[in-house]
Amino acid sequence: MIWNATVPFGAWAVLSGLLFTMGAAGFLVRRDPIVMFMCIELMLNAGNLLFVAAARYLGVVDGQVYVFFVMTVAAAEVAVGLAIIVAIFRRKTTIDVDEMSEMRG
Amino acid sequence: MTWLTFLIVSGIAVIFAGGLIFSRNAVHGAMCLVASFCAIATLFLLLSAEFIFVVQIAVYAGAIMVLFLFVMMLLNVQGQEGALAGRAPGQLLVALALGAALLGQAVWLVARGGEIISRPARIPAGFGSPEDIGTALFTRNLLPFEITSLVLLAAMAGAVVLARKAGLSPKPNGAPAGGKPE
Amino acid sequence: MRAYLWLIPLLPLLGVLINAWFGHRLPRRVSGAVACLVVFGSFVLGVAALIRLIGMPPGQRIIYHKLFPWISTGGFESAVALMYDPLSAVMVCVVTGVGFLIHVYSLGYMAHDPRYPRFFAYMNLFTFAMLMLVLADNFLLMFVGWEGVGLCSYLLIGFWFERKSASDAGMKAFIVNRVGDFGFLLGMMFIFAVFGSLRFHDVFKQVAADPATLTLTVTGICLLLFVGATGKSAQIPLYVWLPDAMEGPTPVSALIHAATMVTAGVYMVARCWIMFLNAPLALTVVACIGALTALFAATIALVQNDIKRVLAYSTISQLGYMFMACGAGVFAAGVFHLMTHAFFKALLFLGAGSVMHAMSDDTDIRRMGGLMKWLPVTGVTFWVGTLAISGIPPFSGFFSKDEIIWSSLAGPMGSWVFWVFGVVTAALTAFYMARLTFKVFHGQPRMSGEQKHHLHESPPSMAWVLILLAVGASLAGFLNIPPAIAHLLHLPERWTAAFTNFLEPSVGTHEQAVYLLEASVGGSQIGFAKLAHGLQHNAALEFGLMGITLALAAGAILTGRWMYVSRPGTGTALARKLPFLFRTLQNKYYLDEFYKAVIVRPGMALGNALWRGFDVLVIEGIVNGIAIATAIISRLFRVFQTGYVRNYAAGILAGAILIIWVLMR
Amino acid sequence: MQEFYNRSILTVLTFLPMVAALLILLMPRGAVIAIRGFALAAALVNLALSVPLFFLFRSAEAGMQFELQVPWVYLSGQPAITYHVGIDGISLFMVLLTTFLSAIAIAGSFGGIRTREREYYALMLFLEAGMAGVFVALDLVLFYTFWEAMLIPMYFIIGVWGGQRRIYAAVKFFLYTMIGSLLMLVAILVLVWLNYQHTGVRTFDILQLSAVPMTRAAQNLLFLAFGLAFAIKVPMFPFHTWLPDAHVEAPTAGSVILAGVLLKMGTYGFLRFCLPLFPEASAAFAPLLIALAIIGIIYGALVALVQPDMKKLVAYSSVSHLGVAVLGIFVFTLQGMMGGMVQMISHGLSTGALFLCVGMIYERRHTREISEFGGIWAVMPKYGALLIMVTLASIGLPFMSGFVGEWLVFLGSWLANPWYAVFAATGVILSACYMLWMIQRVLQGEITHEQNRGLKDLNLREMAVLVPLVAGTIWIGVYPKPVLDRIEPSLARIQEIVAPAQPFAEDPAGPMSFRGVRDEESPPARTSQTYERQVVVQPRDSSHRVRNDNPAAHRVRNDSPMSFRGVRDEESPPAQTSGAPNNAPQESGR
Repeated sequence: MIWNATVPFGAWAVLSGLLFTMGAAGFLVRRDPIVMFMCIELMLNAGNLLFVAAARYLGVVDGQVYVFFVMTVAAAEVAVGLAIIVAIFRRKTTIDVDEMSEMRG
Repeated sequence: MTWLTFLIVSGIAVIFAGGLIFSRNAVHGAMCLVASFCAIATLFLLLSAEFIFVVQIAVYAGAIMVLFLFVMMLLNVQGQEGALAGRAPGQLLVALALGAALLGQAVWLVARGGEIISRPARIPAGFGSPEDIGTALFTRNLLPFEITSLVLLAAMAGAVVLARKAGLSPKPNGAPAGGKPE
Repeated sequence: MRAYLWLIPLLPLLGVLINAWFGHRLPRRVSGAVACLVVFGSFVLGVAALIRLIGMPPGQRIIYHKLFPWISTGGFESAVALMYDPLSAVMVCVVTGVGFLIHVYSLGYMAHDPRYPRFFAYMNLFTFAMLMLVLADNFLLMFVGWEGVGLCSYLLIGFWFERKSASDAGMKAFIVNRVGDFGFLLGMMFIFAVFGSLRFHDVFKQVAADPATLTLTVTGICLLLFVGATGKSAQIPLYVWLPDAMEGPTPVSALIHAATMVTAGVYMVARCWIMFLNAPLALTVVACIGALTALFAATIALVQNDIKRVLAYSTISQLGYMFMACGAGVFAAGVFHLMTHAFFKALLFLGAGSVMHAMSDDTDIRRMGGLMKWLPVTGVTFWVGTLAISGIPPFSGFFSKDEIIWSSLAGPMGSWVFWVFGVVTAALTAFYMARLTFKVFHGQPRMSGEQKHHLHESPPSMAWVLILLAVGASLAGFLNIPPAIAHLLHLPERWTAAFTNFLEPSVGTHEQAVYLLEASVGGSQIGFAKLAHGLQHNAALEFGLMGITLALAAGAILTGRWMYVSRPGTGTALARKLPFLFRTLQNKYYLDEFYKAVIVRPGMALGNALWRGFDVLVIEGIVNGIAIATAIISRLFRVFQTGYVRNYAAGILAGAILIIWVLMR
Repeated sequence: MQEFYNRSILTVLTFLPMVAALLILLMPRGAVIAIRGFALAAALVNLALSVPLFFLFRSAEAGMQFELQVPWVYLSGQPAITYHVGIDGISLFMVLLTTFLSAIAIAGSFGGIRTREREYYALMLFLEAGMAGVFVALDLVLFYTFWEAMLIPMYFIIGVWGGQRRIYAAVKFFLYTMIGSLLMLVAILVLVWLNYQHTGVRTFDILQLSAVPMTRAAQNLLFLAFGLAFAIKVPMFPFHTWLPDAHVEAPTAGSVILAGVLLKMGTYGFLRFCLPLFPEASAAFAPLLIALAIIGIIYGALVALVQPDMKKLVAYSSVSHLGVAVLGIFVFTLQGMMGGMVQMISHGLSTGALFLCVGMIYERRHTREISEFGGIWAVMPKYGALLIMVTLASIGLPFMSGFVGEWLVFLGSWLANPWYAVFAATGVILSACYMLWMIQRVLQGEITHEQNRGLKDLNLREMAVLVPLVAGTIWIGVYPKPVLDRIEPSLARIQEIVAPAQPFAEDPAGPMSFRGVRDEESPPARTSQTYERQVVVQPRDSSHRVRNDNPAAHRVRNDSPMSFRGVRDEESPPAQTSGAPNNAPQESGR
């Protein structure tokens, strides 16, 4: 029965695409920067997932190594992002993204 | 790795991701995200990447989400804004359209996929083990490793500078700068 | 002998350097003395060279001296080289002789001027340039002298540059001369294009060698050169600068605008006699312009009230005579009149100078009268000048002017028309000179009491110069006694037409002229000027016509005396009767206004139109337009910078999708 | 020692000012006297080093001298870009003009420059290095680098020390020249690529690039690209509007260098690049450029007539004078090209002096409006005398350098086509008008403005700056032979290449470019068009003077019996004097 057949790589690709899209959509919709960061984390995770899946289906361990690199980038990004949010919050009480548009051209 | 387990676990991950997006309260969102990360971790397990599974739980769920929660607590965000109460309705439409386009492309690519790998390759015993990853990391990918260390250094420096209370540099008259943000 | 030929022009140059460099440090007397001695030195050298020239056999009377190569590229060769032949000998002696006298005169005249050394520096510079002009052995070096004298006349006319009228006159002189030089320049280029060299020797050899084929090009060349001559010698179209040049100090007017510079045109035409004889059309143009200018200027001189303006127009008229003589093919007569004119016109100008000196620089003859009492020497010498210019024997004017009038009829290209012009102008000349002399020196004194009080005879340095010039004016005529009179008085062979014979190698004889004219295309009959063969030896006709001119001249002087001494009012009465004629003559036929309206004002307008219109509007418009356009376009793109983070994110995502889409296909 | 001098002099002349500039930048800002002294010393040393060039220059040769070639950049093994420097008759005087005018300009700017002296003198020395580089470079890349490098200091000199609208003027100057030179860069690359395609040799060396076979369209385009860059620089008629702005806003010394040397790069470029590299295209476009030149002459003069500002007047007069130079170059007669060359040198001297004069009264009265002055000759006699001499030099009075240049150009253009000379020579009249009118309104007349009464006359330094320039014009005017002899061989070579080049004889159908075809039956005189440095192109007759046998002057026939002196020969009636001998009067020292 189909249920116990092995899953093709395509399935993982679709799953990863889905997660990535949800993260992107979430980022565009929400106004709260923290949630936006979380969405970014989600997108990064989707990437990781695809890496690991590819490593597994191709039998090459390097895929998993790249996960580490993605993680460090994620960590760095969160650190700096949150620091920015904290700095912004200190200047202006709200942290609503739309208020901060002084950089208008 | 059968369709059943795959669908169950991925379903959990997707549902909790949706929870993050539609959560009214940021903290709820964070919790959903943690759950999603754990689901993804289990997926890694299914893909016989045990070490990554552990790292995922430790780093993402453990460190990053804790950081998020910590910042949320610091800024005591009450989640004033409604999930989708974005002022610009058009914004929502654009997001959905782009999301759909992206997903469509992903699916179309997979469908066209050419020689899609239907079956996972034979893998040696210690495939996902730390030794295996360690050797790969410190031989073939040494340069990226060093570069990531630089990235982290930069991030740390940035975070320290940004988070420092503005105006802490000693005033000409030597008195420590006042605490309040100018 | 050749050795110190180059000293003649170098001495004045030395004088210039001394006066220009150390002038203000030297005491006045020394700097004046240096200037005069230098010119006298050149005069002595010139005369010595002249004597040596006379010693040489007639055919070989040329001394060459090449100093150094000047401009030589490809086929074009030109050197700074001097040539001393009879024609340039005459010119050098006139320039340095009369020049020296005028330098001495200006010692006294300019005594009180603050910029005394600078004046003498300019005068020496002028002498240097004039000597280069007459001693040059090729057209280019002559052009150097040509523009040099133009420059010096600019500097000297505008010497008292504080006066706006003086600096205007100076600039006008230079620019009108420059128009003439433009023609001369083109003529030189034409010569080189046709003959491959600018040396007189080479050019004239080629013209003489083959007169027939070259006539058309040579006519072109001669007309262009003549444009230069009219510019320099103030003939019809380009004479407007000479009357205004009277703004300069009087010695300047005497030296430059009477004796030397203005004769440069006549010298050039005489120098290129072979080319002009090879171009009958050009020759006739010269004669016509000469005749017209003579009559035209004489009529204007009738009504002028400024003593120097009358003399200026008289100079233009006499120059017209010289050109008429050359145009008739008798260059020797033209050059002879040039020499005698230098004497008596310089005399008249210096006389006018001493009158002005006495009348404390007032030049209006209506406020003069009866000055003979106070200025006897000036008066007598002025009378000598007047008689000379009117052509009364035994004064030099009679011999030279009568020779011209006769040769304008009997010359190779002479004709009755020129003769009539000559005689009428002679009468007019006699009349306006008589009017001038009577008004100034005779009749009741009309000057203001205060001026009368200052009337004094000019100092010895000026008086002696006047006397010397008067002697020159009266004796110069005997140098060239026409053959008809010589036979009458059975004079020895050497004395008949001595001047013409002396000049013959460098300006050609009647026979040579006839030979060349017949050989050139277009032959001898150009309009009314015909090749006169037979008249050369018809003594009776010559005496008859001479008699007529003499009678007219004497009559004019007597009517002058009657109008201005015995019945002083008649002059103004006549003027009232013919108001229109009087006003046109008074305003010099409105030529100045015409030039200003037709050339000066449109030129400026064009300049403005080109500058404000084309330069600023068109070109700047385009350039700045491009700049503004880029600014506008860049403002369009600013709209995309909304400042909302999410817009940028959407942009990034859309970009990603687009890339994937492209890669997908 | 001689050999070392020959090899290294050009490099030293180019880089010594650069080194001096760097040293100046290291000096403390306050030590103004030291900075000025050092800058002047550097410029004078450079000048002193360049003077032997004039004497050691072998005037008989047409090829490059004082050469140095060092491989610099290898493209796939071949030394494509080389540090190749050398000068021939044309660039010799340009280098001398550069060193001479730079020294004069630096000395002249002691009075006028009061702020940021250190940077100013450093920039001036950089400028000198850039200019010298342009004139000695024989490698297209080297040339282009110096061509662009020279722009930068000039931009800052105008932009920082200039007048009110200096920013606008500096930007306009920079962009105008930049656009032109970008086109040139493209043309250089195309040229090198074409050469590579044909000969398989990648080289940027000018001497080897002169025989590049290419189709007619290609040569036209390349000529236009190079031509536009140089036309903007000259400046030729339609592209001249940057010059008045740049001059008016530039400080005095900047104007001197801008007018004295920078403008010559355009005409030098035409002579060095456009004519030898693209002879057929030059012949094709010659009438156009001649027309533009003549328009430039008359247009420049007319507009100068009505300028209220002295510097603008002198700027437009430069447009007019350089129109004469370009006319001289494009009439392709040897006299014309020599005249153009001398005109370039004399314009450098006379206009440099003119700008210094204008600068001097600007320093005293801080205004350049002509109406502000009047009658200052009485107050400043020395200044008046020098200004008049300089004006006469720029009008082209004989025995001054302007005349030599203009006469040869007009003569050359008359030989090409009399109408060119007629229209161009009207410039002589117009230049007299606007110059003398300016002199009258400035020097002569009553002193109308009270401030003019107190003006001080020239001090020793100002005299020391002006007198050498005036002396230069008089020297070239009176005895131009040494200058002409050195220029002639190199120009004769270029004239030989350009003159016979018909503007595009029929383009052969075959792939062979027309140049290839024409070579077989082209006269032996041009067997090889590259500048063989060693082999002289054709064995010259004994005298190195190239006989420009101008066709019209063939009429010397001595066969007729009558020598012009002895007109009275057999057939004419016996005159009283004896027949003249036929021999020419004794010539002395012919």
